[in-house]
Amino acid sequence: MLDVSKIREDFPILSKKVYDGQPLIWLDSAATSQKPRSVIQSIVDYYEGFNANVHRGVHALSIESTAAFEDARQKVADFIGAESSECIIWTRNTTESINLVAHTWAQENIHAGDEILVTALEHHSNLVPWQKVARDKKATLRIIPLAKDQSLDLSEIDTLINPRTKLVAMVQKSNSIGTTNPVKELAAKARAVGAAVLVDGAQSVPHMPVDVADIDCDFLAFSGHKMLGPTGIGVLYVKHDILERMEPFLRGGDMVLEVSYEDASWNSLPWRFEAGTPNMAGAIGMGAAIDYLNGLGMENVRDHDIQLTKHALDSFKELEEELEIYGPKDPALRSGVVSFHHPDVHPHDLGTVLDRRGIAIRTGHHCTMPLVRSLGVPATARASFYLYNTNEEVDALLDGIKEALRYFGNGAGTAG
Amino acid sequence: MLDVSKIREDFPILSKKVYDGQPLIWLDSAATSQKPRSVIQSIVDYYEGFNANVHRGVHALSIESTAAFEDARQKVADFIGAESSECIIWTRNTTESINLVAHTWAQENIHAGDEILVTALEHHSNLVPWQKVARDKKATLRIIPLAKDQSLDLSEIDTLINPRTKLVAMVQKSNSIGTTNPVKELAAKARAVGAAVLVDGAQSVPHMPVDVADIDCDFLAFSGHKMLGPTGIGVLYVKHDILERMEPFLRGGDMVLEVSYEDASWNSLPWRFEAGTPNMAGAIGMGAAIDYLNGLGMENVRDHDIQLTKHALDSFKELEEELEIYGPKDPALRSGVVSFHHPDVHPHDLGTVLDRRGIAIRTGHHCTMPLVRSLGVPATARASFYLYNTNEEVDALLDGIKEALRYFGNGAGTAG
Amino acid sequence: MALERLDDLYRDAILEHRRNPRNADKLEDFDTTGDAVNPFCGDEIHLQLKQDDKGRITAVGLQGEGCSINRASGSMMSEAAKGKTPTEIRALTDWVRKLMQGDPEAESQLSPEGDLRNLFGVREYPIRIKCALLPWSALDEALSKLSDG
Amino acid sequence: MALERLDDLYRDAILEHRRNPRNADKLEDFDTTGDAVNPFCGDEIHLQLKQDDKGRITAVGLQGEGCSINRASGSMMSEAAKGKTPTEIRALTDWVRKLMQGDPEAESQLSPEGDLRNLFGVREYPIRIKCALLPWSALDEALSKLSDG
Ligand SMILES: Cc1ncc(COP(=O)(O)O)c(C=O)c1O
Ligand SMILES: Cc1ncc(COP(=O)(O)O)c(C=O)c1O
Repeated sequence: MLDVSKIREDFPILSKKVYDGQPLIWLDSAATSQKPRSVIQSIVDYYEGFNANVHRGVHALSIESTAAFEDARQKVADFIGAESSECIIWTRNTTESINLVAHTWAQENIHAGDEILVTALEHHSNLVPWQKVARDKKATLRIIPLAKDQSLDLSEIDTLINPRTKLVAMVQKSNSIGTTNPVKELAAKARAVGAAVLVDGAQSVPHMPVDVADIDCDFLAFSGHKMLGPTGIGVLYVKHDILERMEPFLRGGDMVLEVSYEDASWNSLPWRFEAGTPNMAGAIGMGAAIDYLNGLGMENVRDHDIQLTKHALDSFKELEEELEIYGPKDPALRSGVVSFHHPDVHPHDLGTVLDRRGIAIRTGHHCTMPLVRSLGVPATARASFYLYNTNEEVDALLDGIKEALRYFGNGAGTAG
Repeated sequence: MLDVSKIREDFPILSKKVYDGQPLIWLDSAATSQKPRSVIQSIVDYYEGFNANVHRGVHALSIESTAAFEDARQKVADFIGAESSECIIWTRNTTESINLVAHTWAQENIHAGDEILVTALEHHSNLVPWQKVARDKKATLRIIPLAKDQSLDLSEIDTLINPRTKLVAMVQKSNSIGTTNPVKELAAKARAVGAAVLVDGAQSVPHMPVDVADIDCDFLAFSGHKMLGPTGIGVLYVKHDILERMEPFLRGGDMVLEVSYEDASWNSLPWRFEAGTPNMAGAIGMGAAIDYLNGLGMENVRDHDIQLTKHALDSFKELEEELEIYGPKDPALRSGVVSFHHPDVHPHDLGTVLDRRGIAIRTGHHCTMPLVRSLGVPATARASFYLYNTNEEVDALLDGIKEALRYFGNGAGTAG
Repeated sequence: MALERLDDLYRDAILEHRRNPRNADKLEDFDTTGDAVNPFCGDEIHLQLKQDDKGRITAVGLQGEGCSINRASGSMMSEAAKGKTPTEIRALTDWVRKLMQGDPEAESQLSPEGDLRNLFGVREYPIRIKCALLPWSALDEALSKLSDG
Repeated sequence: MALERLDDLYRDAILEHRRNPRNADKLEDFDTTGDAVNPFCGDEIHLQLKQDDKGRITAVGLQGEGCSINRASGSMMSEAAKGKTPTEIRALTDWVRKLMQGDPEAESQLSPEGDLRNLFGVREYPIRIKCALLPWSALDEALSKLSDG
C-alpha cells in the first residue's frame, strides 16, 4: 500500500493551483509524469556540484560525473533485471530507442518476404518505424487484431506468428486504453519460430514490475519522463549477444575507439551506441527516479494503479448508459488508464471543461490513431493515473464529467 | 567588456572547492560549459510549475509548456539569424544533428562519384558520419589539409571544391586547437559549384556571433551544453527550402499527421523531424541560456575569449623553448582554446597535477584523433576558456604547469 | 465556480449554434466544394457553395464532425458567407484569422459581423483556435477552386 | 599544498621507475610477444618474453609510450615477471587487477610484491587505472600465445 498523502508532499507541482485557485489534478501521467523533489534536486546537484563531460576526463568533476552517470546505468539495469549494464543504451526517449533497433538490427535481419508482427494497440512510435522497415525491405507488416473488449484477439496467433516472422514488436501496456498484453507468452511463441522480440515498455516499466529475463525479450524500450524522471532521457535494453553483433547507429565522438581520416573502429559496449555528449543530467535524474520507485516498490505502484482503476470503473457505472469506456473490464488486465467517450460531449469540450476545474486529462488519439479510429470515434478522453493520484481525484473527475454533461448534454451529439 | 566577477556569481559551481579546499578553476568549457543559476532555475521552474507533454494538450499545463518550448525555439532561431523557427530542429547534441543530415539529406543527394569535403580539423562527429555516407554511396571523402600553424591550407582549395563536390562539412571553430575557419568564404566557393554547406558550430555558436544568413550555410549544428545550456539538447538548423524537401529521420509520435495501420503522413515543419516526447526541460533551459548570452552580448563574449587567449599565449612565452603550442599565433584567428604539449611531461600526468590544484583541463585527443596524430604527439593538454574565466586563472594554470615540470621534468621524456 | 469562466468561451451564441447548426443540409446543386480535416482531433468539415451569376454566394451546405467550437464556428461562417462575393469572404476570413491571433486592430472591429464576434473567447484557448479555424480552411479551399478565385 | 597529496600517487618508486625504466631494451631472442594500445590516451606497449626450459621467464623487453603511471607499472611488472612461471604470473596479474579495483583482500597482501605495492595509490584516480593496467594486458596477450598458456 502506498502512503499517497506522504508521496504527494514529494511532488512540488501537486500543490500548484491552476487558473484562479483550482488545485491541480494531474490525470495525464501516461503523457508525462510529474517529478518528485529528489529527482529535481539530483539535477540541481549535478549542475551546481559536478557538471562535467563524462569519460576520459582526468579531473575531479569528470571523474565524479562519469561515476554518477554509469551508476545510473547500473540502476536501470538492475531495475529491469538486465544481465549487465552493458546492455543499457541511453537514448532520448522510447521513440528513439525503437528507431535505433529499426536502423540497426532490422537492417541486417529483416529481408524480403519476412514478416514483422505488431499489435493493433501500438503507439505510433512502435508502428511507423516498422512500416518503413517493411516497405524498404519488402517485408510484410502484420497486425494482431483486437477482440471486442480491445484486448488482443489471439485466436489466430499461431498463424500470425509463423516461420516467416522475424520480429514481434509489441506494447506491454497500452497508453491509449490501458490494456496489459501477455508479452511473456507471446515472446515464447516468437522464440519458438526464431523471431526476435521487442517490447515497448513506455507504459509498463513505470507502472509495474518488468523483468527482461522473465519476459525473455531481445529489446525493451522506455522513457524516463513517464517514470518520474527527466525529459530527454530514454532507455534501450538489448540482450547482450545481440548487442555485440549490432552495427552502431549514430556516429561521432565517444562511440569510437580509433579514428583516422579514412576509417574508424568502435568503442566497447554500451558506449558504441552513444554518440556525442550524452544527457548527463538526464541519466542521473533517471537514476534518482529509479531510487524513488524502488523505495516504494513496483508491486505497490502497480497495485495502487489497479485500485484507482477499479475505483474509476466502479464510479463511472453511474454513467454507464451513455459513457462508452474502452478496454477490458477487469482492472487486473488494464490499469492506470481510463479512456472513454460520451456521444453528447466532444472530448475537446470535455477536456476544456475539466481543465477549468484544474483537472488535466488528454483528449484525442493519444498517438494511436488507427486504434482510436477502429473504436469508431474521432477521439477519446483519457484519464491516466500514477502513484500520486487519489480516489478523491477520480471523484472530482466524475463530478467534472457530470458538470460537462449538464452544460452540453442535450443530445446534440458530436456528429454534424 | 564583461564584468567577470559579477558573472562568476551567477555560476554556483564556480564557488565550489575540490579536494581539500582548492577553488575550482574550470578550463574545460570546450568539453562542456558550466551553467548559470538562471538556466538551472528555469529547469526547476519547469518541473515544479508546468511540466506537461507539449502539443495538442487541452489543459493549462500543456498550453504553458508548449508555449515555453516553442518560445525557446524562436529564441534559437533569432540567436543564429534563421529565417524562421520552422528551421530549428531540437536534437540531443551536435553529433545527432550531423547524423540527422547524414541519414536524410545525404541519402538523397550524395551519389556514386560525388565528393564530400571536410577539413583536417574535424571533430569525430563531423568526420565519422561522412566516412559512412561516402562508403555506402561510393562517394569520396576529401580533406582540406593543414598549414604548418594548423590553420587550413587553402592553396589547393579550388581543386578540392569542384563540380563533383556535393557537400562541404566544416567546423567553424576547432575544439582541439581553437582555430577559427573562414566558413563564409568557403561556403561561397561551395555555392559556386552547387555544393551544400554544413557548419559544425559546436564551438563557434557558444563563443562568437554566428549568423546563418551571413554565412549562407544550409545546415548548422550545435549543442546546448557547451553554451551554458542543459545536457541532452542540441540544435540542427536547416535552410527552409531544403528542410521542406527532406524525408523524416526518426519516426513515431508527434512527427506524424495521419496514421493508419498501413501508412503515415507527416506533420508540418519543424515537428516532422522531432519524433517522440522532446526534451522539454532541455529546450526551455536552452532558451534561458540564450537569454543569458544575449544579456552579455556575443561580441563581448568573443572579445573576452580573445583577451584570455592573448594573455595565455603571452604568459606561456616563458616556457617557449620547451612547450609546443598548437594553432595560429594570432588570437583573432584562434581563441578560447590553448592546446599544448611538453616533451618531459605526459599530458595525463600534467592533467593529474593540475587537477590536484583544482584546475580542470582536458588531456587526450579531444575527439580529433587524426588531427592530434598529425601533430606527432600521443595526446595534448588543452585549456579552454569561457566567459567566466579570468587572467588569474590562466596564471594559476601556468604556475601549475611549472610545478609539474619541477616534479617530472628531468628530461625523462614521454617516449619509452 | 469554474464554469462561470467557461462562459467566456462557450457563449450562449456558441452553444446555440452548436445545438442548431445552420445550413447543415448537403447541397445537391453547387458550384464548388471544400474539405478540411484535422487528424489530431479527428475533426472533419465538408462544405458546398452555390453562387449567383454575379458571383455572390447564395447557398451554403456544411457537414462535419467536431467539437462545439468547430461546429459553432462553421455554422456562424455559413451564415456570414451568404450574400457575399469571394472577395468579401476573403476579407472576412482574414479578419477571423487575425482575431484569433489576437491582432488588436481586428478586435477593434468586433461589431460588424453578427454572431461571429462570439468566437472572440477562443483566443484564450490557444489549442482550440485550430478548431475554430478549420471550417474557414474548407472555405478557403472552396473559393480557391472557383475560376474567378 | 596540493602536490603533497600527489605524492600518494606519484610515489618515489614510481618516479624512479619512470626515470629509469627497467628491461627497456628490445629482446631480439624471445619466445612470445604481446602488445596493447589505448587509443584514448595514445598509449602503447610492446613486450617480449624469453623462457627457460622449465617455462620460467628469464628475460623481458618492454617498450612503449605513455604516462608515468603506465611506464612505471610496466617497468615494475617487467621486474616482477622475471623468474616466474606463467601460472605464477597469472596469479600476480590477478592480484594487481584486484588491487586496482579496490579489493580488500588484495590490499591485505600488499607486502609481497616489492615495488609493485607502490601502484596502490592509483586506485584513487579511477581514470588512471587503465594506464596502470595497460602493460598487464600486453603481458596477458604474450602469455596466451604460449603453447603451454
Ligand atoms: C567542434 C565540435 N564538434 C562536435 C562536437 C560534438 O558535440 P556533442 O558531443 O555535444 O555532440 C564537439 C564537442 O565535443 C565539438 O567541439
Ligand atoms: C506505449 C507507448 N509507446 C511509446 C511512447 C513514446 O514515448 P516517447 O514519446 O517518450 O518517445 C509512448 C508515450 O507517448 C507510449 O505510451
